[in-house]
Amino acid sequence: MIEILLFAQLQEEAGTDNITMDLSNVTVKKLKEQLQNTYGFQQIKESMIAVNESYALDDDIIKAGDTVAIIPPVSGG
Amino acid sequence: MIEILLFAQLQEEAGTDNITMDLSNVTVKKLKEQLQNTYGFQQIKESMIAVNESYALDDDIIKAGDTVAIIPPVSGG
Amino acid sequence: MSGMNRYHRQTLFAPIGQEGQAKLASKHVLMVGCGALGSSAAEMLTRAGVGELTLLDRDYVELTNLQRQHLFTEADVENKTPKAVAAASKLTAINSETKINPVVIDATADTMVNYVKQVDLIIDATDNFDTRFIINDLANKHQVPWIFGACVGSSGMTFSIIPGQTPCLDCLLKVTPVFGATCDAVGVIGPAVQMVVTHQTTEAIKILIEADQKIRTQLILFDLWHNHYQQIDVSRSKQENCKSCGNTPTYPTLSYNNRTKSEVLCGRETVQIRGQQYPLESLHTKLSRFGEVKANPFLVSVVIDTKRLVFFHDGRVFVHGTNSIEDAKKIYYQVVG
Amino acid sequence: MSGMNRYHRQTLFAPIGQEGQAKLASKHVLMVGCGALGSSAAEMLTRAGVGELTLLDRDYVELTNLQRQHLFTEADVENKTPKAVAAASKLTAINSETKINPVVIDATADTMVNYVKQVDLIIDATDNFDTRFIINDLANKHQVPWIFGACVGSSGMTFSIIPGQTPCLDCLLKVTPVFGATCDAVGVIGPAVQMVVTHQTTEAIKILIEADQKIRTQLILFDLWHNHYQQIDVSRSKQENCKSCGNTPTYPTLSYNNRTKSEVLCGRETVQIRGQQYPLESLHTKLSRFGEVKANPFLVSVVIDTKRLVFFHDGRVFVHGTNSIEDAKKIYYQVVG
Repeated sequence: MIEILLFAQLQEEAGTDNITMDLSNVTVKKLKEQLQNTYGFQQIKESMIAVNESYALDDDIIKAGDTVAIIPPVSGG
Repeated sequence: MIEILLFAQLQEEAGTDNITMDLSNVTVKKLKEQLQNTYGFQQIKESMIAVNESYALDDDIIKAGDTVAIIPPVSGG
Repeated sequence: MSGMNRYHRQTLFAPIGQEGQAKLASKHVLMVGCGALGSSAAEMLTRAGVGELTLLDRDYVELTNLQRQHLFTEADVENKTPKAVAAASKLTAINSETKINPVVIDATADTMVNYVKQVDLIIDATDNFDTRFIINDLANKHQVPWIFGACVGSSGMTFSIIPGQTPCLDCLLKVTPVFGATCDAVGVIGPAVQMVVTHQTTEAIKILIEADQKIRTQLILFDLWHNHYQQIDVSRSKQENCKSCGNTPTYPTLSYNNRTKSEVLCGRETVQIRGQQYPLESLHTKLSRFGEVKANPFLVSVVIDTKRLVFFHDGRVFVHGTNSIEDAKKIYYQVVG
Repeated sequence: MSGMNRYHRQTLFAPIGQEGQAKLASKHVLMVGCGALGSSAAEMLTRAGVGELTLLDRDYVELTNLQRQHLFTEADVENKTPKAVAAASKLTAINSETKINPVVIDATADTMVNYVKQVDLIIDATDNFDTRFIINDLANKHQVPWIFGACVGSSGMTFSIIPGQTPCLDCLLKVTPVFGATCDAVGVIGPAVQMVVTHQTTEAIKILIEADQKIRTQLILFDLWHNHYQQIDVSRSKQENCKSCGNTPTYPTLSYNNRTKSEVLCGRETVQIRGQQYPLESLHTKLSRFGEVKANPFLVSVVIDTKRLVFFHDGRVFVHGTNSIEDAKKIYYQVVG
């Protein structure tokens, strides 16, 4: 299981602030694609990804038990 | 190893905000006594203890790798 | 974008919406203390559109407050304006729709009880544990939620206490008397205040709009200077036999004998406070932060500025150099927290 | 306690002390934007005793600002006072020792560069990524630290960018143009603003007093409503070939061709903005939050209140219904962030 935390506008699009997915050993890229397909997020490509509070790159592997934060660009101030 | 985070006035008394102690399987009570002896904290008895972000009781066992927060009563407002 | 109301950006936030905004406008909050935490929390709740705010504070604005106490200005220092009054005038200029009731008063069990019965929420913005334990007993007795908050240095903590659900302050701290660190002893930075207030007002909004599922159940503990932030699950601390929130509560601070009582000793320029019984040895160390301490087996004394405080075994304290109970209590709580 | 200075509680905090306080008094901070983040950060730094603050903002106070923008009052809304000017008058009343320079201006590469060269720190309090990328290039070029901050809804993030040490905004976001969520689209609550400001001002104080060991190296990401707080290690994002902070920087936003340029189209009550090239499809979805969208293969248009915005493939945008570049840019950034 992977816990996925959504922030800002992604919460509205998904209707929740967190998603649990029954996955393991997927790349960040693959997870993004899967989320995109399931939830139709508009800005997943522009979002930063953090796995266990560490900045992640597209080829990084996400393991079961990891917590993933999807961080869309937020502009308000 | 146990990581111990100190807050507020305890930092001044210890001269640091965190201590690493080479311990494992000690009770909360024992750890308090040891800190009291080493650092002469004035308010360790009145302090709340949290182990891995969970409120701890005197008889709880602290294991190697745990993070312990020592939380003295703070009054300012 | 004409015709938009002042809360547009807040109602656009889906979890609040128009419905939440209407609830905010129908609610009444009691702010106990209007210093650092209180002035900022009052500003945020007023901007957010809470219907009514009652501000209790016995103090007036001083120069050393300006470093961290929002709303107040140099003119308030010059005029020695009471904090509740100074805050009210600023808040009314910010939002004339929020009803502000400034009350210049010492917050005791007697002076607070009628307010507690009228409000939907109490925010702890006081600077001492005596008052916090009274709030705790009143809140549990009258089933009003309250939000504990405190800070010193760059650290702070906050926790929302919901009667019948969460542990209460007695459950958490267990020991009394509590000798808390004060800003007068170890200092404080403005961001530590704002960090507590930010969490208190977020939880206040959730409680007031009845977003019960979202109310944070953990205690927040942080240190901004040393970059620590903990969300502590304190559910285990709840005690069935708690004197304040347990099965057969006695509300200890509300009984006459346990109250902190003060009286002016006529003709002596001295106020006597009957407070908690602190061990004299621990007082000795604490007081040494404030000035030269003298001690004998019966008492400990310290001179702070123009006043001399003498602590006795039985909890009595003489504050020499003033006939004002307010002044005496203020310096007393600066020392004992 | 007479004779104590106004910063007493801050100098009592050991990591600052008298020495840190003297450093604060000798420093100059540039605040880019004086809305929600800017007004609060300016208040906190002024109360803390920073020597000089320059506030850049092109906007004036409106009713919908009051819900979250500190310092401003209903009178400022009535008078349509420029935000930088309204803030300056409040700040001077709070602390006459801090020098406040209000500048009512559109923050561009041209208008910012001379300020950037004079200051010790830049605080990002803007509401759009165009300006943030300019700040990033200017800060890297002139080796001035800056503190990124942004929020919408109950979420926000902040990160301190130290040239030569940390990743920069280009490293973090990699893609341009960035189409950020704005408070005008999804709303915002006051505490989310204060949470960002609290972290920005804490780090500002550390940077200004040169407490280098204590500067937070992680990006803070939070959601106050849903109770999330993350401290993200972003060191891996740093890129040697970064166009702004890499080995051979080109500072893309500072080159003439890449700048956002605006001009009034005479006699048409229209302003033309040459901005980033957003894909028309994604614009369609975004714009639908604000009003009815019309589209054809060449353009997408939306009517917002009294203005009509028309976006073209090549990045040109017509804002019909105004001759004011300021008004046009304001609504443009409300939409694209």
